[in-house]
Amino acid sequence: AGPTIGVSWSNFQEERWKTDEAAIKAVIEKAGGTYVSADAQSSPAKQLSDIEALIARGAKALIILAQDSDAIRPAVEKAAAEGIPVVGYDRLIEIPSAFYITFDNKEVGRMQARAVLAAKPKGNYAFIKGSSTDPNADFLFAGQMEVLKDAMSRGDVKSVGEAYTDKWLPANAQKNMEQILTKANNKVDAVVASNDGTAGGAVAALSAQGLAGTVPVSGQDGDKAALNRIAQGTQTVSVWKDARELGRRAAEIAIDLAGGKAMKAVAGATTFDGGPKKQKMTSLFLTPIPITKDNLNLVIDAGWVTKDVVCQGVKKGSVKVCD
Amino acid sequence: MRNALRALELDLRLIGMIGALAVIWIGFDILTGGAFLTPRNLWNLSVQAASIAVMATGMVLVIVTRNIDLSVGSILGFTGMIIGVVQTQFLPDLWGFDHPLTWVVAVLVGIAVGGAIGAFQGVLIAFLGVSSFIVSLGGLLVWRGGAWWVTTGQTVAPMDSLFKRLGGGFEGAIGAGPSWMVGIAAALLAIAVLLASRRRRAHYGFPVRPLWAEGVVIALLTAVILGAVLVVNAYPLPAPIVRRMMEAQGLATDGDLPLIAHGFAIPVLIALAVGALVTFLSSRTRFGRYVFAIGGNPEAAELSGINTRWVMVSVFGLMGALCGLSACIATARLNAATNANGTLDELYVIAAAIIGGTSLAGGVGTIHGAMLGALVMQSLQSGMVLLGVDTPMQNIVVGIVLVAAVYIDTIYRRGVK
Amino acid sequence: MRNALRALELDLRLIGMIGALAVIWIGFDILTGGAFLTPRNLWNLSVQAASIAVMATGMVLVIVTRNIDLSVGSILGFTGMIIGVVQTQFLPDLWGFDHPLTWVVAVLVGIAVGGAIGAFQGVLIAFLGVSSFIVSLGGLLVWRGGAWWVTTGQTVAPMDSLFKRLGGGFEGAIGAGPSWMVGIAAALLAIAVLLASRRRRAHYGFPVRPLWAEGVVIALLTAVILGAVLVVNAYPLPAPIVRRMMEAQGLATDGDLPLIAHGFAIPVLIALAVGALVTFLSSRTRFGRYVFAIGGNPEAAELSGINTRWVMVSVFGLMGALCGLSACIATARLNAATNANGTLDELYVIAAAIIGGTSLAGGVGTIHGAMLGALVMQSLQSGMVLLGVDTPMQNIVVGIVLVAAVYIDTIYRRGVK
Amino acid sequence: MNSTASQHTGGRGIPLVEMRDVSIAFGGIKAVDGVSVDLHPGEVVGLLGHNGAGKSTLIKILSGAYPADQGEIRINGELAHIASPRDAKRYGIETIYQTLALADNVDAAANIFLGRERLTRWGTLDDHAMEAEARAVMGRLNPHFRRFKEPVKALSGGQRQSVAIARAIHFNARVLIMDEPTAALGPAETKQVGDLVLQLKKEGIGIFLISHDIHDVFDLADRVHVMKNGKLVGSARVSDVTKDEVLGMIILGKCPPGATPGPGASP
Amino acid sequence: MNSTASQHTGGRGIPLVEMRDVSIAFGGIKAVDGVSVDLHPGEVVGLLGHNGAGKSTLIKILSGAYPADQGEIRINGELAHIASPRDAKRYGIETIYQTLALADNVDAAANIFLGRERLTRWGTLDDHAMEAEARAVMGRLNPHFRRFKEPVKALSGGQRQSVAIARAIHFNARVLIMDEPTAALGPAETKQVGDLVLQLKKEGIGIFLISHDIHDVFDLADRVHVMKNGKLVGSARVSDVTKDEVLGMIILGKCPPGATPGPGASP
Ligand SMILES: Nc1ncnc2c1ncn2[C@@H]1O[C@H](COP(=O)(O)OP(=O)(O)OP(=O)(O)O)[C@@H](O)[C@H]1O
Ligand SMILES: Nc1ncnc2c1ncn2[C@@H]1O[C@H](COP(=O)(O)OP(=O)(O)OP(=O)(O)O)[C@@H](O)[C@H]1O
Ligand SMILES: O[C@@H]1[C@@H](O)[C@H](O)OC[C@H]1O
Ligand SMILES: [Mg+2]
Ligand SMILES: [Mg+2]
Repeated sequence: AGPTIGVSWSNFQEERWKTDEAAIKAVIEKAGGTYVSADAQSSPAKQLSDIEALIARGAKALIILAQDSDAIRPAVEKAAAEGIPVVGYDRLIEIPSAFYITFDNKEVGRMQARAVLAAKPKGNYAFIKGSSTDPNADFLFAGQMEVLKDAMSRGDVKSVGEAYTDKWLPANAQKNMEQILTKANNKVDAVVASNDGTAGGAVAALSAQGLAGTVPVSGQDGDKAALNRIAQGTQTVSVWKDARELGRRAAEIAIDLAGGKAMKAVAGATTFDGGPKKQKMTSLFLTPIPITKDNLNLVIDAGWVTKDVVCQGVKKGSVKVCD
Repeated sequence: MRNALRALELDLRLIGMIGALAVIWIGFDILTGGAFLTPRNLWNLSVQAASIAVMATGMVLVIVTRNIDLSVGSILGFTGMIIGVVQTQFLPDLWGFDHPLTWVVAVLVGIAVGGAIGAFQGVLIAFLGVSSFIVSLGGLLVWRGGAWWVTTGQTVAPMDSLFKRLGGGFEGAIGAGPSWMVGIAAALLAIAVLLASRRRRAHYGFPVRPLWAEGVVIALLTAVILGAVLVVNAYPLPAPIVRRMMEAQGLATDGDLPLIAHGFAIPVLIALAVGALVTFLSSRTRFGRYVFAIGGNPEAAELSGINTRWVMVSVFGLMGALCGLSACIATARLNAATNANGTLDELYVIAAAIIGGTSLAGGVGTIHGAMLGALVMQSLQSGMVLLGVDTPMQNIVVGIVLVAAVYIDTIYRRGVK
Repeated sequence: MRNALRALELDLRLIGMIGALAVIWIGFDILTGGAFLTPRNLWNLSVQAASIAVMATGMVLVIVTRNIDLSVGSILGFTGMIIGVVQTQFLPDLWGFDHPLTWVVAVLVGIAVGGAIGAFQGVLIAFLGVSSFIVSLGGLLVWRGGAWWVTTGQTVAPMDSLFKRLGGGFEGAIGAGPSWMVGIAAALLAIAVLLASRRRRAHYGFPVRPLWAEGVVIALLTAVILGAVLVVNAYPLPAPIVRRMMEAQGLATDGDLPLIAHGFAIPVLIALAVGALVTFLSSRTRFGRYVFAIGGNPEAAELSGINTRWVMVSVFGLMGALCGLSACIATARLNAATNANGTLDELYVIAAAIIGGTSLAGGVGTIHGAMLGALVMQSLQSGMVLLGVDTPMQNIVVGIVLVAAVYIDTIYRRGVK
Repeated sequence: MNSTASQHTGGRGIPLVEMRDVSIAFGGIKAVDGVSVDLHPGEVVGLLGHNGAGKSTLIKILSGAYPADQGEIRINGELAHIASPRDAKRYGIETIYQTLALADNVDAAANIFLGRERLTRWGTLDDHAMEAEARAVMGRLNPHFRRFKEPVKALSGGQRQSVAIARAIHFNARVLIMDEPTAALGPAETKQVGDLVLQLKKEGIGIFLISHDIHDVFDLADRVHVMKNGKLVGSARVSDVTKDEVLGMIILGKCPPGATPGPGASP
Repeated sequence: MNSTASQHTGGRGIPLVEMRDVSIAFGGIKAVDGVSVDLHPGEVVGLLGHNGAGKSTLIKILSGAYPADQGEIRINGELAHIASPRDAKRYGIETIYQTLALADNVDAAANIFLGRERLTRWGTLDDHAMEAEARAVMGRLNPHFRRFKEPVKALSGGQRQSVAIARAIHFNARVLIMDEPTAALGPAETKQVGDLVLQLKKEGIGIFLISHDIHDVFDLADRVHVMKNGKLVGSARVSDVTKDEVLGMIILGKCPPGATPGPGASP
């Protein structure tokens, strides 16, 4: 039989994590191992307890989606003390003893901004940021600003409002978007939203002003509802991080490490020291793909969604893949 | 002057709250340079507050009976997912997309599921004697997990096109003419109720308000109602929508576009109707009388022969049904059912009830107060975003203003005594 | 049999709760195939519950006075950030890193800041007459925002190396020998208190427990305390750590490694000490008497000449100070101060108090009950993870078991009457 | 016990209420211990005893507030199952509790009609009709009373007691239990209640009257039951005993010759 | 008013308590309306009146429970500022409230000593000493009482009243206010309280006694003040008036020749 692998999730609210989980689980079970998991419900403290329990449960390797990249430290140290390898999943855990596998969040932010900028090179921009307590929200925003910096200093792009979205809740994003529209008297030409949930809220607010479809909106995660919006034309881009690929690779690496393989020996591993603490991390980066109207076939072909989900209610002739 | 006020027999708490709300509104209007007190912002505000306001009416009854319900946000999330699946997957399989009855079935299912959940929790509380805090904390966990289960976390969207109207937006506004009709009907009804009660009191020889005072009250009431109509009718549909509508009818759109008013938003009308209904329930029916009696003295209520357990089950059932209704509004408004919908709503709903004068010690509370409370909370939040304050700072300001608003209300009432 | 039980004069509620806890523990142990009732898991469990347990003792007093404090999680978050900044930025500037007094100053600052915040909120509640729900809801928003402000959201890490011990982990465990000393001292103290009280009662000619019953109680107590020592001493340090320690001392590590025990964890000792202190405050001092009297009948307390306002301020001040202490534990345990620290803790803390038999109606509650309540909550959460139940399903099961556990307790007490 | 009691009432047939050998304990203390009492239609029976003797607890068993640990209750000779106040009301038993049991946050009319509200033809509360009736009944009991819009919490002690009395007498009871109904009442108000008791008695209602005022009891009651420390000391027709003898029963537990001794009589 | 009252007490010097022209209104209704009363050391003054007359409200102003809207209070001739029960206690004013004002969730001893707990030499509560004292004082008032470990919520009406009385008398009061102290007490317990009043009187304590039992008042009081609808009907020495005359004052507001009329006397 294979090893027991413990997975600690930070929360389960976004749609994508279920996909990640399925991929991880499949690999572990195929190897004859056991999948054990815990959901920290956005609490760093609970995540530490969870990991202690996973170790007690006999985990031989851990995959950790960190809620807080610093506060996760004692858990990782504890695992190290017990000789248990750790894979930092999706979010950076800057401890060299942990393996880091992710899609670059700054890059995601850049992709979002690029797609929106391509659609509206000039105009008033609104920023619907992520949760103020999630460090990823700031990475994403930083990536977005990197791309827009020049256009903003030229005066082509002007920010008419930015707001964090408490708990990443779509309903909060909607309220914030409504207020920004009110303040700007509808003179909003583009919306950079940080994920698909918040994009959904923003689109709902735009459509109440008849602006949905004319104002570009970004997102990430490839949520099914978002892909449908892309087909309908109300959302411009969803940066797709193929969670199945990430999950599969993470599980394989965890199994390898549990079997005593050295981190350096993982296929494709590189060294990364671009984190805030400049630690040398053994890492593996997967490439996110921006999905727009023009490459929707990618997600369908990859089996991520079915065509009828993407194309539900789409007018004939408007999107190629749906015809 | 004081005597004149007394003759009007106005609800002093209500006036205090309206005063606090006025201070907040005017304050924001000044700070935002006049962006707050616009028809558009007031319209938005009322729509944003609708779903919390609906639940707050039920929470008043729950708290009046000395209980609490922490599970409302999770019930909203769970029923929202059910409603979403029913209208996007179940019913379309049965009778295709955009069937005219889809929205009706979805709403009924939402109310029924919410009501059943609430009643079930009520049974645990009333018959097993487990404290409502624990039962509803359990509910908070269970139904939030349940919301995830329905579609294993996937967002369900978009909603049925008729159903969507329940959430507001331009399709969910009834337009200028109907708004006038609703306004006038409401004013007439209110006047009729006032006069009928006056006649009954006179019939029994009880003291009644002096005629001039009655006149003033009627005038005030009519002014408020028709003022609301004026406001919602002063918020025109945005140009792109008007253009699209005219194009759809084959009209030319190159000249000046006509101004078409939003009128009342459907979710706001729903909230007002719920407010009226629950007010009626709580003040004009046996059920309401029992709710307050239980809150005043649970043992006395039991000793009076009231079946207090069934009253409790009904209160929680009603609360659950209202969560189901709010789930319709929230889901329609977002045009999507997400498993996180309603997260933290319990806090806002309870806060609305308490700002509105409901006492956690039980026995005291008004429905209109809770609805105003919901408006206060929403005004604070929306005003902050209009001001462009950062989220963490927003929290700080909202927290301070919240306490200040309730304090103003407190001293006002103490002053009048 | 029933008479024998009565002669023991044990706290029936306590027994009910211990029973519920035993059911949960044994249930989990069977379901996890013996992974639950291991020294290791019990040790972890107790550390995990410590920070909530500390705050729950204060929450009992708050709820007993018919109030509520929703701000505890945010106060913890805010003071945690302050503590973090003090020890990583402020003090090192002053006297360098890892100064032996750094941790002391950090703890004192945490307690002082928390206490000041709590007392300030208490003043608003007691002197301005704003309901504690509103004030502490405001506090929840304000201090959470404040936690963000301290470092504009950035996590502060790592903590001072001595401070870190307050959070447990292998550096934060006192080892086998000291654990025995603590255990024996505690047992002797408990016996001395029991006997002194017996002597006093006899002196006044009041009825006392029969001697055999006194003996049984003493034996039980000693068994529990020394049992706890045995458990914590049966949890050895992990091998790599032992090896590292031996290497540091220049010992050979190629033979069989010795077994070095964890012993009591410092945060657990802190929690137990706080429990003893607050129990003492609430049952042996005027302050505690007044807290309960206010809860039983606030007007009567005021009419008796008690300065009820200052009592309220003290209760909230104590609650705040305990939040500051919990912030030390939580921050030390995470070895990081994050602005999200303590999020949702208010719910767990209140739940712990209520599971422990504190009544939201006021006047009733015990400290040890609340600490057991914290343990129940934590057992449910850890047990679920141990069971490896699917993540979203965990919430559902925790919710159900929570209600069931409280129900068992309810019927047990009803049965005994 | 019952047979001796009915001898006393002179074989007036089946009693309206009969409590036989009723006991209840609270955490080891027997508040009521094997007590048997009875009551006939149109009869006023005084229940006497020192403070804490168990009078209120005994009648709370009859009114459905407490379930008895032991013993049985018969109404018109038939075994009655009284598990809740609702059951008691179904048997026509109305109670004025010593603690008054008022809902403090609602007004006098709402309290008087609690559980038996008057409805309009649309099924809504007819507050005006209830207020009118409340004014009528309160007018008889306490003519100074004006505060009909106030929650009863704001009323004086005597006003509250009047509300509690009004609630019990306003509906057609067959058995009326009055637990110290005039303790807080002024002289005029007390007299009103006395007159009322005599009138209800005439209408054939059976009344249990608990009172510490021995004069009142002798003026109003046909028989008395005396309790001491949870046990029945004895029962007597008021015509067969003197006030001092009854005082002796209450304070010393000594049963005079004119009374039938119960299990609690001191030897 | 005051000058006439002190005429009545026969110029016994400065009164211990003097309330002058005191008024208070609740939402438009004047519960106490321009009332002046006084009390001398070692004197028992009865306060009489129908239900809702304003007696309890008047004395609650003296005990610091309500702030007066108007009027002044003098203690030993000096203006007193009584803004809270704490202030009143500082002046040596102890009160037995009609509502008893007990903390229902703690036991008899805790209630008796509430706010004045006995402490051990380490500053902790000396529960044993308090229980011992409580047993002694309760033993005098209510010899059947045993339930010292029970929260007072579980006590009978009379037992609760005994606790409230014990609390007020156990500390050295200079002024004792008793608002219907024996309403719930049995005959033996009532007699104990009567004896106690006489003894305290002998010790020079001034006592305001509110009671509806005119016989009791005549037995114990030196003077009476009668209130009606919030106003003072009049004051009289009990030796100067008959019980029927006082009843007339209470019910009709008619001031007899032996009494000094107040503003509330009917013409
Ligand atoms: N709910 C309860 N829990 C515990 N003990 C109780 C309870 N109710 C009453 N008792 C006890 O039972 C005994 C009888 O009380 P009960 O109220 O019946 O007395 P009573 O005869 O009505 O006295 P009183 O004349 O003072 O009203 C008392 O000792 C009292 O303390
Ligand atoms: N807190 C209050 N709020 C409103 N009205 C009150 C309040 N307290 C008393 N009242 C009213 O004031 C009047 C006087 O009440 P008070 O209690 O002083 O009467 P009392 O003379 O003591 O009567 P009783 O003999 O019935 O005890 C009553 O009409 C009562 O309803
Ligand atoms: O994928 C996103 C994740 O990176 C972020 O941390 O949380 C929100 C998700 O949508
Ligand atoms: Mg009684
Ligand atoms: Mg009174």
